[in-house]
Amino acid sequence: MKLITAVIKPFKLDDAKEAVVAAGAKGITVSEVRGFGRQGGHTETYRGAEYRIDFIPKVKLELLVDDEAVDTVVSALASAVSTGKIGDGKIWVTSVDQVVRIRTGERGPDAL
Amino acid sequence: MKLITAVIKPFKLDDAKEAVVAAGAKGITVSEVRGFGRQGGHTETYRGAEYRIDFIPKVKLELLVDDEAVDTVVSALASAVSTGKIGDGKIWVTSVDQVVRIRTGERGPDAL
Amino acid sequence: MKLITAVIKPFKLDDAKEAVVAAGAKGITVSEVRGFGRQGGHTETYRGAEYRIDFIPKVKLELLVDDEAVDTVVSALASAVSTGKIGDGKIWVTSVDQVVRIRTGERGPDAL
Amino acid sequence: MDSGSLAWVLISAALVLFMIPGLALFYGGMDRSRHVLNMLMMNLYCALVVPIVWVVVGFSLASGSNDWIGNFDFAFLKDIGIEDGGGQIATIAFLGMFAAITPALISGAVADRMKFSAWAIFVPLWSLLVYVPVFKWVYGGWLGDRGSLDFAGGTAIHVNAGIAALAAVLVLGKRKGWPREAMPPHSMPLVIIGTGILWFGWFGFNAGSALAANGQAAQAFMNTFLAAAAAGLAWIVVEWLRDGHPTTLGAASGIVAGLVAVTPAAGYVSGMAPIFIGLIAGVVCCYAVRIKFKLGFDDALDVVGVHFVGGLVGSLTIGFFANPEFFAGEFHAGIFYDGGWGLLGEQALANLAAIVWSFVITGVLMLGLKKTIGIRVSDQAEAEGLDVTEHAETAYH
Amino acid sequence: MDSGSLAWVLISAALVLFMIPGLALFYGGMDRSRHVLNMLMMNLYCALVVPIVWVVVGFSLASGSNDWIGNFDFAFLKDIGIEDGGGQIATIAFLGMFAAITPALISGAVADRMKFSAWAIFVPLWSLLVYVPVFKWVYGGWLGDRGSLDFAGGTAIHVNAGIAALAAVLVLGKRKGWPREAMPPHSMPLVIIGTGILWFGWFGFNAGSALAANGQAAQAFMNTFLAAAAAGLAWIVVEWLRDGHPTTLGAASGIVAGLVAVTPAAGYVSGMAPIFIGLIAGVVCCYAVRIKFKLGFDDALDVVGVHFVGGLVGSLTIGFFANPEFFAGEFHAGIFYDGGWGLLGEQALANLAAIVWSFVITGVLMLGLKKTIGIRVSDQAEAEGLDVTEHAETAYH
Amino acid sequence: MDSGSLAWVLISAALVLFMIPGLALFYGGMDRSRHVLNMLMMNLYCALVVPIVWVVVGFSLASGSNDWIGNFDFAFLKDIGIEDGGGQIATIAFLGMFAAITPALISGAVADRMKFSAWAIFVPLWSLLVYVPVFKWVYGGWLGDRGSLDFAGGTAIHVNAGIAALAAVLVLGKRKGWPREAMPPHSMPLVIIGTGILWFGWFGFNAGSALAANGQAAQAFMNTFLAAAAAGLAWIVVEWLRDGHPTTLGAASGIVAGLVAVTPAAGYVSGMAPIFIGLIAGVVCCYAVRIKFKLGFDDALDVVGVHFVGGLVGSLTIGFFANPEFFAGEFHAGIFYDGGWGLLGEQALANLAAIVWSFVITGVLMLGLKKTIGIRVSDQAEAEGLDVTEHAETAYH
Ligand SMILES: Nc1ncnc2c1ncn2[C@@H]1O[C@H](COP(=O)(O)OP(=O)(O)O)[C@@H](O)[C@H]1O
Ligand SMILES: Nc1ncnc2c1ncn2[C@@H]1O[C@H](COP(=O)(O)OP(=O)(O)O)[C@@H](O)[C@H]1O
Ligand SMILES: Nc1ncnc2c1ncn2[C@@H]1O[C@H](COP(=O)(O)OP(=O)(O)O)[C@@H](O)[C@H]1O
Repeated sequence: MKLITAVIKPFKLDDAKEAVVAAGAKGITVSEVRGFGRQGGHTETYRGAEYRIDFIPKVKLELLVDDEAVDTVVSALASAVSTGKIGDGKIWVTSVDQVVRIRTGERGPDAL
Repeated sequence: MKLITAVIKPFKLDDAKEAVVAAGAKGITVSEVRGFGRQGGHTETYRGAEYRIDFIPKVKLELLVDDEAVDTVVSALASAVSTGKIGDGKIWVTSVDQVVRIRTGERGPDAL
Repeated sequence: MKLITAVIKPFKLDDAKEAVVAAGAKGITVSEVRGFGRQGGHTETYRGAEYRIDFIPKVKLELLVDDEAVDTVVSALASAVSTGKIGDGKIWVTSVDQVVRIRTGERGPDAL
Repeated sequence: MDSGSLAWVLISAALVLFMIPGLALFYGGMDRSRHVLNMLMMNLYCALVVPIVWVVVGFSLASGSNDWIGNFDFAFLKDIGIEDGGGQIATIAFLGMFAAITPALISGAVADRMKFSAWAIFVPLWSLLVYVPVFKWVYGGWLGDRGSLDFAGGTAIHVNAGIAALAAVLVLGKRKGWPREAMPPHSMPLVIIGTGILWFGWFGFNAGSALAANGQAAQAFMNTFLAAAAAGLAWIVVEWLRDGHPTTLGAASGIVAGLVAVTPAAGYVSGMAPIFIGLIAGVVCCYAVRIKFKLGFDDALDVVGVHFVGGLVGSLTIGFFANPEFFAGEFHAGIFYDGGWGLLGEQALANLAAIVWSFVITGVLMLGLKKTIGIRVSDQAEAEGLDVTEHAETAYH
Repeated sequence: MDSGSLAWVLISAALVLFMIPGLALFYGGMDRSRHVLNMLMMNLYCALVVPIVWVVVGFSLASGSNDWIGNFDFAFLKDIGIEDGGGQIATIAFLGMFAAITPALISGAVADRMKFSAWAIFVPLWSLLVYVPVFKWVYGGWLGDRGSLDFAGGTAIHVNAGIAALAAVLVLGKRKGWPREAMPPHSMPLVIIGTGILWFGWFGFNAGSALAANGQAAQAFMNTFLAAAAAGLAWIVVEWLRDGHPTTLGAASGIVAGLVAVTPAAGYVSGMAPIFIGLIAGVVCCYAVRIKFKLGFDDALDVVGVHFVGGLVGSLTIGFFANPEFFAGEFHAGIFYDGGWGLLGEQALANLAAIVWSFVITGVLMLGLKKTIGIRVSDQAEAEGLDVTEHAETAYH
Repeated sequence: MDSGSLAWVLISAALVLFMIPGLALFYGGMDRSRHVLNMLMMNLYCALVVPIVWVVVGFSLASGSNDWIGNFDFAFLKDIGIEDGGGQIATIAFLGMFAAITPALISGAVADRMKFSAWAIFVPLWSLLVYVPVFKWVYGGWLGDRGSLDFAGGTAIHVNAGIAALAAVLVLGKRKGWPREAMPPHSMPLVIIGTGILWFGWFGFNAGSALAANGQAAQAFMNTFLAAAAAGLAWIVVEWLRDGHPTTLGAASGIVAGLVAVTPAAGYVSGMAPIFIGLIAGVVCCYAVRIKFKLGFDDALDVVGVHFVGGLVGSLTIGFFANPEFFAGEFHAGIFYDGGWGLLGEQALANLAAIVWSFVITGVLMLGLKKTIGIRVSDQAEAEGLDVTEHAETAYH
């Protein structure tokens, strides 16, 4: 099993959800994050003092998927959230040793 | 070393903490997340317009543990937070290459 | 490719960012988390009722880096955020199978 | 009513109305974030339904020469005009605000677990069956006639709502997880916004109760100022000595406790008396809010500890501090002004009567609702939050 | 003006000023968190620029004996002193608050996509070209002279700003993603803070419009109290029956709808009339806020559904409920008081005139701005949030 | 005092009290979230302790015929009754609010690092040693007698507290990380809630200082309205031109700067003068808040830049704009009204005297506290947040 993590632009969350569900994902865990990267941040000014804000709001998605589903889900996700503009974000995939569904105690792919 | 990640119902956080500490875990990192899965969401209504909210509040736990502690901790955690109702959440385990305790610079299992 | 995750004290975020950028990191994803560990928490009192708060505010950094950059970044990060006081936090490293830059579709090290 | 007094009564009435969202925010900030809208709604609802009930029949039943209850002569505000320059209409509006905020006080006790449908029925019934009679007894009924004093509603409002809160939670039961689970305020700044509005509005509540811009109003104003300050100070000093830290919630709670305590006394005491009343209320209420843990009733936001106990403290201290000479007033003097124990006895009796009636009728009302439509949400709804389950909303997005 | 009336007008004026941040918070809470400061700024800005415009030339143009527009006699407050005891100065300040809050109402419609530079120009121009003439026609111009009634600004303020909001959004276009994307309020507690301030302040708005502490002020006060309560109640009952849940935003919206509706009527109706006006406004506006989805115009925070429709409801119901006998007033009676259909006709005409003028001039103004400096931020700015792009700030850190 | 004036003074006093939580929220919103409760507490605490100090001895020391300091004749409000209809009691309460809010202003400067225990001692001592004497000199003492003008506390309150803030932070030292680290406001909506309350309350502060509902009150009201608007406008225009964006915090800061500046002038200027005063204050303060970066003193929330500088601007502009003819008043005319340079000289002297006394005594007081109980929390507490370490609370859960 694999864990797909994606950091995307916040307003793309709905599109992302629809795309991964269509691609067969059964669940998603989402967190509010802030990202620093090529996109650069912005400047805020309070009483004339400028503050550089390097971290901009992003949303992080975590999806546990079957090994064979990884490519489909990653592609579906990537194309759903891409705007072609800098700051679209990253997707990365890591290996998962074990998954447990708490409610039932099921383990492995059945637990997804 | 392994990283145990669990997504659970928010009101189970205290129970989870007690269970994993009893099972020998030395630390936990917690984040507020929102989850989408079989549980389904709810509908909100603002001035007569219905919005479907698919993501419901969950809490994510991350625990770094020794290889041998994984099973004990996962089982303890799973049984502590299970309510038997849909939406109880998932636990997953991934492998960790290296751990560093920042304060001391210790590495490996000592750093947990 | 590797994913470096670090849980640090919130007020060390700026130092951390500067250190890892200097060490060659191209991006960071940050989340607000709460941590439980040796540091212990604090007690809050509301209308005479004491509540034990075990989880204290921390910041979590995630950095995708090239295999060869791991050690430099980890060391730079560790020394930048260390105060020598309990609660400085952890850094851990996991292996990443694949990385995709959403904007371009690039994969692998080029996507970092 | 001359134009200056009318201006004062009108602005005072607006101030009391403002206290309702103030109270909602005070309570809402102390609540947890998944229940806060339900708390706000319980309060707002009182401001929606009670005014209608008040002008349709409540005011009429609270008036009249009978000792126990009024009649229907003024139902639908019949025959009430503005030939008098507006004084009567202004007074009825002012009193309508009082009627609206009183049941709102109770919401803090039943927080986080009561069905909104049950609350929706409870509020107008409670207004008519509990608030109106007690109000009538105290102002122009048998209790007032005997000589008991209640300037702006210590007995009629705070003791009344406070004991009703106790009856209500005894029927309703505890929140899941209480007292084991920590349930800290989700937004202290909201609590302070509420506290600020309450203190501000309370000047209208108390000094407006003179129903004129006169010396009594001015003194009631000064008393309101000083008692709140003294009680807030007392509360944080107790905390500092006892728990090690003075807290913001303590300061806010002390201010409210002082305001509650000075309410019945505001137009009858003078000089340093409000400071003593405030100090006593601050200390006593700071301890009283812990009784619920001992006795095991889940008064979520301390309506009993602050309003019942604070109201009682204020009402009884009148028995000591009432000073008719200062006001050139026709009321009984307190013990410290050579009035003897009589007034204190009347104060005790008045509160006792209010307590018994309010506790019994509220209990019966809650039991009736429990047997019929039910008063408590499901455990699942309580866990998920009443905002979503009762109102299909979430406070923060 | 005697001292009691002056006190009342001054505090009323302060209350109306307070409504501007109240409105800002009401709107800002409903907004999404990345645009909230822009919303607050659009409102605050009205309170910064309009007062200056008002005393420099606005008041003067809104006064005078001409039927259509005033002159420059009082520009820069020339010759206006305090020999009258301050009444005139107080009245000009009071009216200046009205002038300031009226364009602020429009901000809720154009939320989240309008360039602040365009808004900065729009507001003073709209005040002079739309608000001042309509105000003049209604108060001391051809519409008022014909006998139409508008106590505190139903036509001159709410219908006027409401229809201007419609014109503005038709030119401006929809927010990206509307109506597909959910755009729930980011902070309901802020909405309730705003609602509380609005209700509180509206007592000054309506009852202060008597420009004296007298019987009419008292009755206007009572009407403001009752109509808001009734409308809030009606709105949540409709929601409960129709959608399954009474909502906090519904209660707040109903209160505001009732306040809007009673505004033109406050000094002309009595008895249970405000309750009926409130009930009608609550039901009608609760349905009216959904029209935008049918017709496809993006009135972000329902300025049309609440202010235009609510104002119209209130203004037309005067045709039924106006009761000169009660006030010993010189105005036409409504249908229910044997006044016949004449008043209703005048009310319809007055609103029609205001609607046509406001819609056309606002539309032309927005089109002019669109052709010149542009009125809309870039799509990127809209996605990133106007707080950062227009104001270099973020609401929460 | 007639009933209309009494109504006006009472509501004005309530408005000034309301400014204390308003100020707390204004400051608290600008603060970082881990220190916000400490900020709220520092402000609330002033409202708890100063009223007591004021009636026990403060008012008495601030009264009397001596040129420098009063006596103990009115300690414990001895012999102060309501035979006069309440005017005296109302005035003492009104002035008590002023006494309470003045030290609260200082809290914004010492934010995020001062021990609460030190603050708890500092406030009552500062009230007695700094506020009371300066107040006495200005109102019924040597400075006022010489002819300097200060309608509602420009010198006695804003300049006084502003320079004390400077002395305090010089002793206290900088916050860790300042100015390197960004310390943006944690909640701008809180700042705007505070700003709204402050503007609203300031009408009582300034127009209430006429101590009557009369023409001077009305003009002070109008001036308060216009100066705040003009200063807010000026501030955002400067920002727009200089920094590229008009900001919400800029609008709020400008409003407050305008209110501060018009405070001493409110009852002495007329016509377009408040607009000029506001414009000057807006521009000057917008630049003044940056001085701290140049000079390196950590005045966290710009008490010096807004209150000291704004107060000074307002106080000195009186020397130009004072218009006794308009008010039929007995005071000196300003330069623009052919009064010559005399008044300006008196204004300068009065402020100089206040500045020297306040700076020196505040500095000595802070040094004394530093040497004894200590004034600064540990670095660790500063990092963790004063809410938890000083008050065992957290603002948001
Ligand atoms: N090396 C990295 N490690 C972790 N997160 C990254 C990394 N690079 C980028 N990110 C995340 O992806 C977001 C977008 O990256 P950015 O470099 O701005 O644009 P793009 O994805 O178009 O190259 C960042 O805000 C950050 O959250
Ligand atoms: N495939 C998945 N990947 C990531 N997170 C998941 C996945 N499936 C479920 N989750 C998380 O677990 C939570 C509970 O899952 P859900 O399917 O609702 O119920 P259950 O755990 O009882 O099967 C979700 O809200 C989500 O946060
Ligand atoms: N075993 C662990 N698993 C996950 N997170 C941990 C673990 N141990 C510590 N942490 C995180 O690191 C933070 C600091 O750890 P702590 O034990 O308090 O101090 P130190 O890092 O100095 O040993 C904790 O607050 C928690 O967020």
